[in-house]
Amino acid sequence: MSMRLPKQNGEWINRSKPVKFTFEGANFEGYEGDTISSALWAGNERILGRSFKYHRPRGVLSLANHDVNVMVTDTVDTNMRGDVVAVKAGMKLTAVNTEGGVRNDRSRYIDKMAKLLPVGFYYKAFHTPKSMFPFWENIIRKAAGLGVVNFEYPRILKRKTHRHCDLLIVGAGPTGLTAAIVAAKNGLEVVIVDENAQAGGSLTYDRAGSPEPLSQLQELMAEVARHSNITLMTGSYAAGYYTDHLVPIVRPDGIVKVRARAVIVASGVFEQPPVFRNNDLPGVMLGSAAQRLIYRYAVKPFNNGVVVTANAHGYRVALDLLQAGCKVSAVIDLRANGESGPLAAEVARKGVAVRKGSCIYEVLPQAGNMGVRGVQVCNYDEERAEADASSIETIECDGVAMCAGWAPAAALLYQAGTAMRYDNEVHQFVPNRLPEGVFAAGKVNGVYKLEDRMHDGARAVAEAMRHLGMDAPAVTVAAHAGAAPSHPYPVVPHPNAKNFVDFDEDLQVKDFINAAKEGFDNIELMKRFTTVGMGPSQGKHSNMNAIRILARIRGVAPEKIGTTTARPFFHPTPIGHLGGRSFHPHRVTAMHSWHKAAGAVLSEGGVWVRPAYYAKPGMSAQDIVQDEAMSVRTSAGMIDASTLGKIEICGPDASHFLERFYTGSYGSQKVGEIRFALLLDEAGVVVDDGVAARIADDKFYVSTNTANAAPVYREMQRWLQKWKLNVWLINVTGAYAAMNLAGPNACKILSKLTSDDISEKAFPASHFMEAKVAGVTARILRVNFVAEQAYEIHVPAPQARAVWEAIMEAGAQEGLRPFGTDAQRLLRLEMGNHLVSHDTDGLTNPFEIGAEWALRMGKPFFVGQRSLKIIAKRSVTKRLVPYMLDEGYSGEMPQECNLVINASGEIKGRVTSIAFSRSVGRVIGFAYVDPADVAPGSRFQIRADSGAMVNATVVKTPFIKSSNEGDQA
Amino acid sequence: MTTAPQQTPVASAQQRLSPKMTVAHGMEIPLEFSSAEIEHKRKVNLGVCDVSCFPRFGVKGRNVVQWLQENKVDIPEPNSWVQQGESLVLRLGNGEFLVEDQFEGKLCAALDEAVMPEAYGVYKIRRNDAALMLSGSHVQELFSEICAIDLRDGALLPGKLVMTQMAGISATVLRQKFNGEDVFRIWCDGTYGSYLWDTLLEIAEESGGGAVGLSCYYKEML
Amino acid sequence: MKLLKCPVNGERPLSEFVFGGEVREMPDPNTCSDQEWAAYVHYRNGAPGMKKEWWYHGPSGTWFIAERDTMLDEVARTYLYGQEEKQ
Amino acid sequence: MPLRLLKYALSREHPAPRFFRACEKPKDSYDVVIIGGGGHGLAAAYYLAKDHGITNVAVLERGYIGGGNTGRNTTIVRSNYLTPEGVNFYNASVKLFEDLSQDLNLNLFYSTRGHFTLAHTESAMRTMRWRAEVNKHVGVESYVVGPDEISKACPQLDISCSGQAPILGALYHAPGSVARHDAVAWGYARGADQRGVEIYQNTEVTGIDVQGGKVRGVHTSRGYIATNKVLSAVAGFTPRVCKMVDVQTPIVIQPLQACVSEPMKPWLDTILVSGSLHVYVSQSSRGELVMGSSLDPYEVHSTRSSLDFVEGLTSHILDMFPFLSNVKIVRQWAGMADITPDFAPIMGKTPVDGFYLDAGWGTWGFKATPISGKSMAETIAKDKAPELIHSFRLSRFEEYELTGEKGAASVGH
Repeated sequence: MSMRLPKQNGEWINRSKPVKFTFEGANFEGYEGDTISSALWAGNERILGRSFKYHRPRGVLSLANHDVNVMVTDTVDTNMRGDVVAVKAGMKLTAVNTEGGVRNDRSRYIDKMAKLLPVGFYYKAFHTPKSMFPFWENIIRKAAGLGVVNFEYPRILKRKTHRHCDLLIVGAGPTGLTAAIVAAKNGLEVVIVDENAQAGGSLTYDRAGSPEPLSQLQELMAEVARHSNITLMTGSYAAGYYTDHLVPIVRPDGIVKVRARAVIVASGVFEQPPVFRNNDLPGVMLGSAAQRLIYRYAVKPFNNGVVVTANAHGYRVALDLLQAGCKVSAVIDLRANGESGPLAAEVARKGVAVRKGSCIYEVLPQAGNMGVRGVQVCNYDEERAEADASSIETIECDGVAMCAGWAPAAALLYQAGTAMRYDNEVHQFVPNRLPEGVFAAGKVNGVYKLEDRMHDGARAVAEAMRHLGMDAPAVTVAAHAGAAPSHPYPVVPHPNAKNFVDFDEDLQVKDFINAAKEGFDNIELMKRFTTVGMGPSQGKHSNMNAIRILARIRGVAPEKIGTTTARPFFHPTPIGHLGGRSFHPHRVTAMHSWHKAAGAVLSEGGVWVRPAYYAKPGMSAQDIVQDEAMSVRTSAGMIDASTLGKIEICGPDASHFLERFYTGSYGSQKVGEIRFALLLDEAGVVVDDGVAARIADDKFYVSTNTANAAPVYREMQRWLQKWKLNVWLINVTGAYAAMNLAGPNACKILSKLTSDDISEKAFPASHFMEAKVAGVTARILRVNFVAEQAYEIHVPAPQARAVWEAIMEAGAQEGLRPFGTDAQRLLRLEMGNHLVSHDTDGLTNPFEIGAEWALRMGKPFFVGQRSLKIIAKRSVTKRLVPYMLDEGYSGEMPQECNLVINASGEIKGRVTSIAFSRSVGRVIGFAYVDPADVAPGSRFQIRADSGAMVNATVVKTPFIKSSNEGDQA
Repeated sequence: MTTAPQQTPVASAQQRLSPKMTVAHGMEIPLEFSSAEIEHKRKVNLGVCDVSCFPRFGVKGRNVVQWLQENKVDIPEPNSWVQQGESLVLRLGNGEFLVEDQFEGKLCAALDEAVMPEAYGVYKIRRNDAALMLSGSHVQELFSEICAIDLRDGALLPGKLVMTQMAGISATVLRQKFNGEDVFRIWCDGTYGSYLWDTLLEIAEESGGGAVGLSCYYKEML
Repeated sequence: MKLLKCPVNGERPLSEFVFGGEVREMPDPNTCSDQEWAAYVHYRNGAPGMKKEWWYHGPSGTWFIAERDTMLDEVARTYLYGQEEKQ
Repeated sequence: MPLRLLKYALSREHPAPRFFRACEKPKDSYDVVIIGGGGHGLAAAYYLAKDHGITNVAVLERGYIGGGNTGRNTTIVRSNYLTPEGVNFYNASVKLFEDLSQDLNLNLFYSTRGHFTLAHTESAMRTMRWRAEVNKHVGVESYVVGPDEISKACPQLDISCSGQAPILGALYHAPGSVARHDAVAWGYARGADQRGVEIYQNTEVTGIDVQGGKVRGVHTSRGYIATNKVLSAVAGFTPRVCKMVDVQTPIVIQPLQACVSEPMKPWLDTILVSGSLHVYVSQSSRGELVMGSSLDPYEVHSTRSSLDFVEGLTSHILDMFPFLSNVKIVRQWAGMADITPDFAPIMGKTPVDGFYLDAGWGTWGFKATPISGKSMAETIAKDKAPELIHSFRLSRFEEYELTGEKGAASVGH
């Protein structure tokens, strides 16, 4: 039997577009515009899902994105929320978290064992004997969780965009729409969002059987359409509030990050379920859910229902049910005095029996809890929250609409830092102190009457305008009059429980009482112990009742209990939306396409992508690296060194600046000379090294390690401000490309391309010159980092590739080949040069790496100097030494970071660099060792991965035979 | 001796598109990526054009304003720009300037040759900008995805420039009138050029835009 | 994301900035004791309050000072180093 | 079903007593006052009573117990640190954790799942080996594994990380575990309470009375309490408490954020951490993915959430697990972390006699809860810090003897 109603004015479904789909193997037909739940309900399917803990059948509860017991999978996607996800043709749906289907779920036995599973039961058992815990844990893990993740699900790219506006309005109900219109008339640029597929809020469903709300909505929408400065986004929810009015709006196709100058939260309220036995059966739903079914989807909630209420809304719902052709067997009003006024009169006129001072004692289930067969109604003592079981009367029905009150949808307000207070006039938390630029209006602000809500929207706009520095008249809104829209304690005790407070987590009233008994009588502790509000609906229908129950247990006002913290997100938000299109910035050098064409295998160094080595068919990476290095030793090789940081220090105080910044001496440096530049932090830790070339009296050209260009430049800028020197810093890291031509034939090759004399004699090591290379003005630095004969050629980036190619061509005869960073690491090792952050770590001081020679301790000041004076008084605990393994060593090759272990088995240091050098014919490296073992010839032991001890001998650097000088000191 | 033209910083990213190249201001630069018709369509939606070939001159220092004035350069307010003849003069923050000659501009060459007396304490800044030109109906959509700040007309005012982050890297942006239409100019460090180019194209292509060559904007000049 | 106002470039999202720590007076390295120096290097004024901090606007390379309440994460004012009085 | 649960089904009245008494009015004096009712403070109280027979102890908690970082962390327990001192210390904690459910007679869901620290770069691989070698040296089961072994333990992981940061290997740490963090605090609270310790919630310390360099008492929102020994165990609030006694520390406060997905059936059996991607993730017994990232980049004394964090984290999670595109994040939150310059805690005595510090726990405090409690209890009882925590002393900064944990600057959760 179909529950579909004839056309309802304003309905959201498109009857010309039927949609066929299956649920749990059965065929269903809905319409475009239906949600999964509404289409199923229209097809008279009531068992839409099973609850998380007890596996009880569940149906429609809110139809407002917190029916988390109705989660389905279409085999591709999982945990799809039936109450809000649109139904699509061809969907093959099943409920998640069942064993054997939603009707015959084998896990339903758990419901019968509920008594064995008291609140927090998992803390109380399963841990003894200890050996059994993994067994129980496995069972518990499998029982937990909802849907099964589809590992084949594609990574979906969602756009994330920014949007700026004067005013963001969250919620496009009558309050929000009115606010938008008023703001737009005042010239503000407005973005208004609503999570529902269509705007209108309560006007779309809460009608009390009258056509009036729909025409009011149509008027508002027509007015909105007239303003080009209003952007209305429906099907879009505000997921959270972040500092300085940043609100991400989640839409089906992505996220819009709205940065507003002011925000009005007109997000309304969530209807709250009264608590009574079996209030979770399929067919028992919130009054607003019944209204949504009727007016949005033209679906009859049930045929013969009762309304249990504690406010005027229940009477409106009764009228809507009647309008839809439902029989309403009774309106059961918790309040002793019931409702008076026109609504009550209208309900009475329509012949509906009203029972004041009554409650539903329990809902009578159909077999297997599959639905409702009736309700037991009895007298209710509102003050004491007691049901008089002696007065029970049974009413037959197949559905219940619940209308006991509301909780504010105040998550964004909380996140913005709003202090809320409990208002006894409306029995609801309302904003007390709002943060700057954030305003609340409508029901979330405790304003219920329709005209008042619209006024309240206008009032909020006026306040927002004043916040924005505009003039706006004060708008006053009438205080709430009459009965409270929410009942202070809509809870009916029952000895057999199953009176649910939290439908996500299957929590009953007694769970709260027992948690309090165990000492968890503070709302946050109670939340954690019972897990109330921690399910996917995040307490939207449970937190308020939990607060009311705890307040009652402790005998205090709800305000004293406070609320739990509302964290983002307002609704669970997909990872794909949040991750979106991600950006992975990286830098490439001017020679990048040359490298790729030459077969370079690229690696990342900081933000740079650069060649590790150049692949050769049929050769292992290891062999290639040895070959590349060998060519530097025997003839010549060239590496793209563009990734080095390059900074120009200009101005009359340039040398003075360097003297303070680096450890060395630069005042006496002659133009054309290069000096080592060692940088420490204030604690005396080595953070960078490079060279400083004096290219003019008032100009130095300084290099830094690849990864440090930006931070070193930044620190230079900062120190410069403090020191107030006449210095100008220019970061030319990207403007200059660099290539290091190295090897015995380097001079010969380079000479072919320059008319300047670059011979060893005319242009010795540690010198700088400007010369034309292949017709391009180049800065050439003699830096012996990878080889004795090496020319670091810096040229403007746009010309670099041409220069690189010219050199490669010029060197073809000599067998010049490019090398990558892997060979460079080996080459510098052979030269005895350590690498900062490879051979040092975050605590290394210069004494530990034998860099005393680079310190000019006699200078008046340099960064880190004062700390070094303190450190110098202490004994060094480890020192970096160059070492070799024994000749012909063929055992297990130690790895970098293997430990240096002394005879008594203590850790004395570690290997920081190790490699076989074909040039030296030995395995060489750097290691930290006991300071007692640093003399050349000292022996120490390295423990390899397998535990094997490998002998090593301390040696002098450079490892390779030098033609002229000794080590770098 | 090489006579090879200079290379645009975006070259490695453009390679896969096999553009028809030309040499402008000594730099090899894409002239056309596709037919004029297709490029025009792209440009209407969202055209991305590499104009790195324009000559540029950067300078900073103690008396930079005085020096520029003496060399007959109009001085804009901080974070603003002025068009001087066929050249743009950008003032990046307070004390740094970037001059860019458009097709016919000669200012950079003149400044390059101008004397920089030591006493002035002004220093030339070697630059390697990836310089792009964007226009079309979807530009703001693109900006909204790669930039957190408002670059719409009401926020990025004529004559103003903005140094901000785009797709995670530092960039300078301004809006200029060009042949009667609004175009946006973006400058970033050349070593990020290929990355930015690829990122912009990926997004532009989703809205019917794409790479356009120099001829799309500068037909008459070429 | 929080907004921060660079005195040169105006209000920008925090992602454009690098935090440079609290502004701290360096003791005279020539006259201070080892202990005073070690305290300067290692110890921080970690309690919440209104603090003067270094911030760096990356795209423009601008260091400036922000006076920020570290409890509320609210910035009272920003200015270039040494130009406190001009603001 | 275990028989233990039967009594709940059989009795009319809920048969469980309070975990801890509701204390309202503190006594005039205590032997020891502990500031901070998180895991650390409660554990210290528990071991003071249990190991040293000191039961005249008050624990003062500003909010509710376990409400600070104890309830905000991502519950990972491990000992695969870099320095021998670090490994030994955390290993002692792991050992205590392993028997803690039985010791406290509360199921803490201590679940040993194995822990992989993924390396995406050569330098990260080096650090993994370094840690593995030190761990092995001290007898902790950690070793470097290749991509194949990672895939075997977590076949769903995209080893190429969507091509953005291919995984080269990992440090595997067999004892890596997760536990129910709240329960740890509750268990210690119950154990301490049963032994006579008094726990005061909603009780703020407003000042510490120091005379002649010695602690004399504390001023609280419930009045003055005389005592000669005060332990500060207040992650996120250490600088404020230290200011009360004029003790300088290097600690700055930075928020650390985390988030949790909706529940799904179990598929992620191990704990994964990636320093390069700033991600750590495990799946809880409820079926939720619990995820965290690196610290927020500047000092803030509040627990506000940021969108940047969750955007960055999810983007990296997708690099690792592309199929999670439509799995939803339910909730994000933040804690305030005490950050030290060498990524190690500060424990032990201070220049003020009777003022003990258990601080600087950064992002790694939960895993140390049992051993820090035990060590601080001993320090207080004997007025001398045990050797195990010697390298974490406050004076190390003035002595330029920072711990070596700074050597491996990677995410340390």
